Amino acid sequence: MAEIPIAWFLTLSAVLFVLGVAGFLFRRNIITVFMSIELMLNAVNLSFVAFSYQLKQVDGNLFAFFVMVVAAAEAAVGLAIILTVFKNRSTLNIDEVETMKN
Amino acid sequence: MEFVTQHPVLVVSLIKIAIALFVVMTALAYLTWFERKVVARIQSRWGPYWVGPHGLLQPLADGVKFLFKEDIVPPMVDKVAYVLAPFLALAIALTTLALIPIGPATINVLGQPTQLVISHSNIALILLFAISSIGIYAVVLAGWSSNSKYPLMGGLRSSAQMISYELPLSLAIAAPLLLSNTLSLHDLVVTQEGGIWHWNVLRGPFPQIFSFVIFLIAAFAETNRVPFDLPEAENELVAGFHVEYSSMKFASFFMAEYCNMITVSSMATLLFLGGWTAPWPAAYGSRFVPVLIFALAGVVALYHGIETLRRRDRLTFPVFGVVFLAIAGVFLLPMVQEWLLPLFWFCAKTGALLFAFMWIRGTLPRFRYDQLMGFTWKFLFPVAMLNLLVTGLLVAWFS
Amino acid sequence: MQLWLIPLLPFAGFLVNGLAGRRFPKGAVNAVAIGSVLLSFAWVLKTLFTINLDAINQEHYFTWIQSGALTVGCDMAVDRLTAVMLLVVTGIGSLIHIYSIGYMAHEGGYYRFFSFLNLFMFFMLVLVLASNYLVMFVGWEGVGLCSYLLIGFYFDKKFATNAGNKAFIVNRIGDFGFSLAMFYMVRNFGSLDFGTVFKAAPGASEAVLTTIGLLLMLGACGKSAQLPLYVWLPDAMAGPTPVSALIHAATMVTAGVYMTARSWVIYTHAPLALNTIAIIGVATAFFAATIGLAQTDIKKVFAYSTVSQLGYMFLGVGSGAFSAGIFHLMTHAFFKALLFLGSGSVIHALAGEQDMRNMGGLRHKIPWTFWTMMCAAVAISGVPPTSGFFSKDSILVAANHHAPWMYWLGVVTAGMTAFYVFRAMFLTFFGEYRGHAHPHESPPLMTIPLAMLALLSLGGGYIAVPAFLGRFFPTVEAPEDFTLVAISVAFGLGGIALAYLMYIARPGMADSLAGGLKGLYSLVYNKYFVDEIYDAAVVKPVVGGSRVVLWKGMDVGFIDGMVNGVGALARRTGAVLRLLQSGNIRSYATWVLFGSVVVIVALELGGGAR
Amino acid sequence: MDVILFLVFAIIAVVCAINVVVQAHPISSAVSLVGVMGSLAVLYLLLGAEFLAAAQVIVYAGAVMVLFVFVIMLLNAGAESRKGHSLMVQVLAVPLLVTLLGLLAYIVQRIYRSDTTVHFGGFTHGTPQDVGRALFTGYLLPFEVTSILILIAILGAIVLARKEID
Repeated sequence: MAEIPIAWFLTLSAVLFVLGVAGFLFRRNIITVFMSIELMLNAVNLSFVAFSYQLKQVDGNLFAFFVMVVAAAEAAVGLAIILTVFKNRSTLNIDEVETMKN
Repeated sequence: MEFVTQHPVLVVSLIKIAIALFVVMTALAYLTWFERKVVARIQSRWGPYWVGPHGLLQPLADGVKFLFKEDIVPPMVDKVAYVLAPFLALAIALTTLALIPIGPATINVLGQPTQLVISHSNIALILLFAISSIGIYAVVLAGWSSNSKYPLMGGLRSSAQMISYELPLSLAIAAPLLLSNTLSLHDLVVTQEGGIWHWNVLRGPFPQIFSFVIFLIAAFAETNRVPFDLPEAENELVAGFHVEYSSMKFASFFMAEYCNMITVSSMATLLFLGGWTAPWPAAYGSRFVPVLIFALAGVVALYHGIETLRRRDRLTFPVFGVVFLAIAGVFLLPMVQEWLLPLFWFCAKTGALLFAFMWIRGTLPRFRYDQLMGFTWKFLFPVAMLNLLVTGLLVAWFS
Repeated sequence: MQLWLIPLLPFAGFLVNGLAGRRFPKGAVNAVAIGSVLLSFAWVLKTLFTINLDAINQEHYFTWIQSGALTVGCDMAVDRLTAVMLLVVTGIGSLIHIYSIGYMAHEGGYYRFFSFLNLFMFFMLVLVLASNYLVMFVGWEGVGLCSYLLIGFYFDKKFATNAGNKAFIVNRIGDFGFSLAMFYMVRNFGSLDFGTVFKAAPGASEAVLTTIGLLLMLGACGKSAQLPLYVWLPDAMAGPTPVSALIHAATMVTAGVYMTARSWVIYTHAPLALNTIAIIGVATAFFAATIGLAQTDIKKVFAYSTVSQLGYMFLGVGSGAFSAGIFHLMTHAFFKALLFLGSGSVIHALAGEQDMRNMGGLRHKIPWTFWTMMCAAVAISGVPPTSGFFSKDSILVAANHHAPWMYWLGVVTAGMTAFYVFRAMFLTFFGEYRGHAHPHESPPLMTIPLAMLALLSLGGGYIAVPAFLGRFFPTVEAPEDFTLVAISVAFGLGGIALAYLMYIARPGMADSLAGGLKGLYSLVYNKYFVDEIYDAAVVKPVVGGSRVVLWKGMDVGFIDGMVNGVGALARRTGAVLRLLQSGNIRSYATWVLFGSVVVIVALELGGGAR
Repeated sequence: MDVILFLVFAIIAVVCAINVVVQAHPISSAVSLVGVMGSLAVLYLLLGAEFLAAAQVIVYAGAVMVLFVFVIMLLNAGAESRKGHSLMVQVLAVPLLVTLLGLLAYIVQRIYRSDTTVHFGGFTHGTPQDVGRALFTGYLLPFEVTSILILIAILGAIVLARKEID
């Protein structure tokens, strides 16, 4: 049975991460930008799990777990912020949200 | 044939999937019939009657109708999501069934010992959860992609409702898990063997009656059943998220809902009601229960067949009576008892729960939306939390 | 022994009254404040009766500072010197507390007054009980704080707060000396513990001891209002009269004397420092007495009298007669507290009037006050056999032994003391009443403490303090010379007679004398313009210097210039960098990405990860 | 088998990720992101992280992304507007991204060239039991801190979302 080098997983992780960064840079919708962040976090999680496999230790899994939990918390607060921004400025375009005060 | 011998596991799995799909699809179809009958009886009606004996062919007719109706795709919808949604709904609903074991026996198929479950997993319960949590996307996507206000409202409501009710649901599940100490559905049942007092719903040190009730309530909400059918409230949102759907797509949503009902009923059975175990040991005669039931049913059918209220029943009742008696006979055969009896008990318990679904649909009115959300956050969630806490303390105390 | 109970009882009173007193009725405030002080007094008595004063009665509570070789513990100890001080502080403190109930009955901030008073008792007792210099310093600073708080008790009056500030600031100069002395001690003896320091002191070089002695003396001058730092004490009369009696006559101001006596081991090995103390003492005594001659405010008279008497104590201590100094400290506490309380009673009777020119003829209207004050006046004038006679004469005898000119100056001062005290008495109680108020005798709560203090003033001389302390201090071998005693008594009686002559027998004489010696009189009346001189010599230059050099030059010119320059620089840089600060998140993110890439590249070039 | 599994889901993940970036409508992006997460969950299973795979689906796909979709629907956000631009992004972004990807790939290849290979079942300590044990022994403090973090996040979200804007 053919086996996959661990490097493939890491490369996949890198690709996903860079795609996340690209999303962050090129998208203007705050929600999409936020989702790009989630994508980056996921990419990093994949690396953690791959390392966990490579080192045969459960710690990597736990790191990924904590990242997940923090991401959940972040999503709650982030989306609340987005709601507030939208209420205040009626726009979701981050290029239009350039100043701290209106 | 070469393929079969080379990949026996794959082939056996495919066979199991095929059988399960067939059985479940049929069951789904007849569940609609069953529901209509039950609700009709509650409302002093007869229900479907004309297509086939006692309307038994009604589901078939419905299916044919759905298949051949024009498949309308409204012009302003988001096509991909619109098509994806019903597909997703049904696919996910059916996928969950793959994890549900229906009996303890291991049978040989093509020389391959296999269990009565499509996919056996040690973390089946979590996976079940994971898969079913995806199901919400079907509703949301359907609501959003229809590009219409009622579906959107339905989608919004249902996403909020399903996220909210998932909390008490998972908390309610966690409590019996503390008693059984496993995540495998199969082992879960094994720990409950030995009669009704070993079922999690009644088992010491802390009977999980509260969890069971909470689970059922949350399950009603998760499957969007009355009295929590806000997302599809017929008289407010027309039909909620699937207003704009027709023909087979609509049927998919419909089937997915019934499939979910089956899933949660089986989950409740496995988690709380001892799965396929008999209420009391076979040594005390529990193995004759199905025989007795079916025999009784057969006798009753035959008795009614002698003098029927309506003419057409004069033929059908005796036929049913004979069939029931035959089934009773089958249950007496020792070689099939080993796997047929657990199957009977499993189906009986699940069926009872499904009946409860319909029963409640026939009796309770719908909640208001704020009541719905308030109920889970202010009552169900704290109670489930408290229950989990007490269970955990007692388990730690007695172990 | 439980020595900690002695200071902590008043502290508990302070906490209760300070935190909750606002809601208490006056009775409860009284009960807490006076009860705690009386209990403390009782505990002092019990302690003194049960312990052997010649043994080392030290108690260690906890290690306060542990730094390298230096260890400072929170220690307390009782010896003979402490015993005298404890009795004076708690005894007179109790009487004045009781007196305060009557005096403060109609004042605002009642609970505040008593909580401060209790706090003062706490710190004073810590000061007295301390067994090392640092704990003593805690008490020292604490009483300073309470003095400040109580001088400024009527904080809605500008002069009161100013007086408080003045006392605080002038005291800081003294404390500066005290601190330096402590640093020097740590450096030379490696400890601040009395026992350790005094054991090591005889072996140290005289220069070191003289330095320490002079620095400690600076502290003592500040606290005990000696020349040239006495200026705060007369102003401190802005506080309520019981405060003047307790803090600024009987206890706190004598802390300097106590500290000097406590450090007698150092001083006996530093004759230069001791001599300086004697000179400062006698100079202060004389100088303050001359000012006292011409004051018209009754409390000011007694304030300068206090300064003068403190000078006596310094003279005693400086002459090497430590026990005489402490003896005078005690008797002075009796009669000066009595004088202040009596004047308080007068002021109370006249509804706040303090100017003696508006008094007169009060001896029939407030007889209790008159007779008790008369006892104190007799005592302070050194008329035998009152307490003042014994203590003052033992100082004068020692001074004669030390340096005869000091004796003569002291004797002249004694004459002046008798004169100005009786001048005050005559102006207040004799002749015709010149004011407009309706004098009335004070309540018993005030007169009973007065009476008790009067008894002590008269008979206090028979308390054998010198003999009691004789086993503690080295005794000065001064020959008992009856002539010297007779001379000083004669001067005292002469002063009284002169006062009688000028204010009773020939009432016009005082004014004509003042007219005749106009320049001298106005010089004395205006306290030699010391405050004005200080203002011109110290305060104005400091303020002006601060204003011109520090403010205009340093602050505005240099620092502001620098800050503004930095600001301008930042602004100009910012103008350029603002192009980066677009507010556009995506462009920021690009910069972050850029930075990450740079870091990764740098890591790779620097040898790579792993 | 494993290779096929990996390739299939890796490709799904990458395609979905590209979709996240290029789709105009946030809902499409969100659904694509769910796809990425689902395929990652399968890859986790392959790597032996059973519990994490399930948690990935439950937490990310089932909760976080539903929240996203919910907000998108709530705000009724349409396709994004093209207003505004950043010179920085236009000029620097693409070269930087390419460099970053190249660097990461290069480093990964350099360090992990001949290292472990992955096959299903090669690591069996990612079960709920193992994770739970590690979580409640060695990582107890972080775990508890996380719970507090979530509590704070909930409060923050409520405060932010409740605030009446005038």
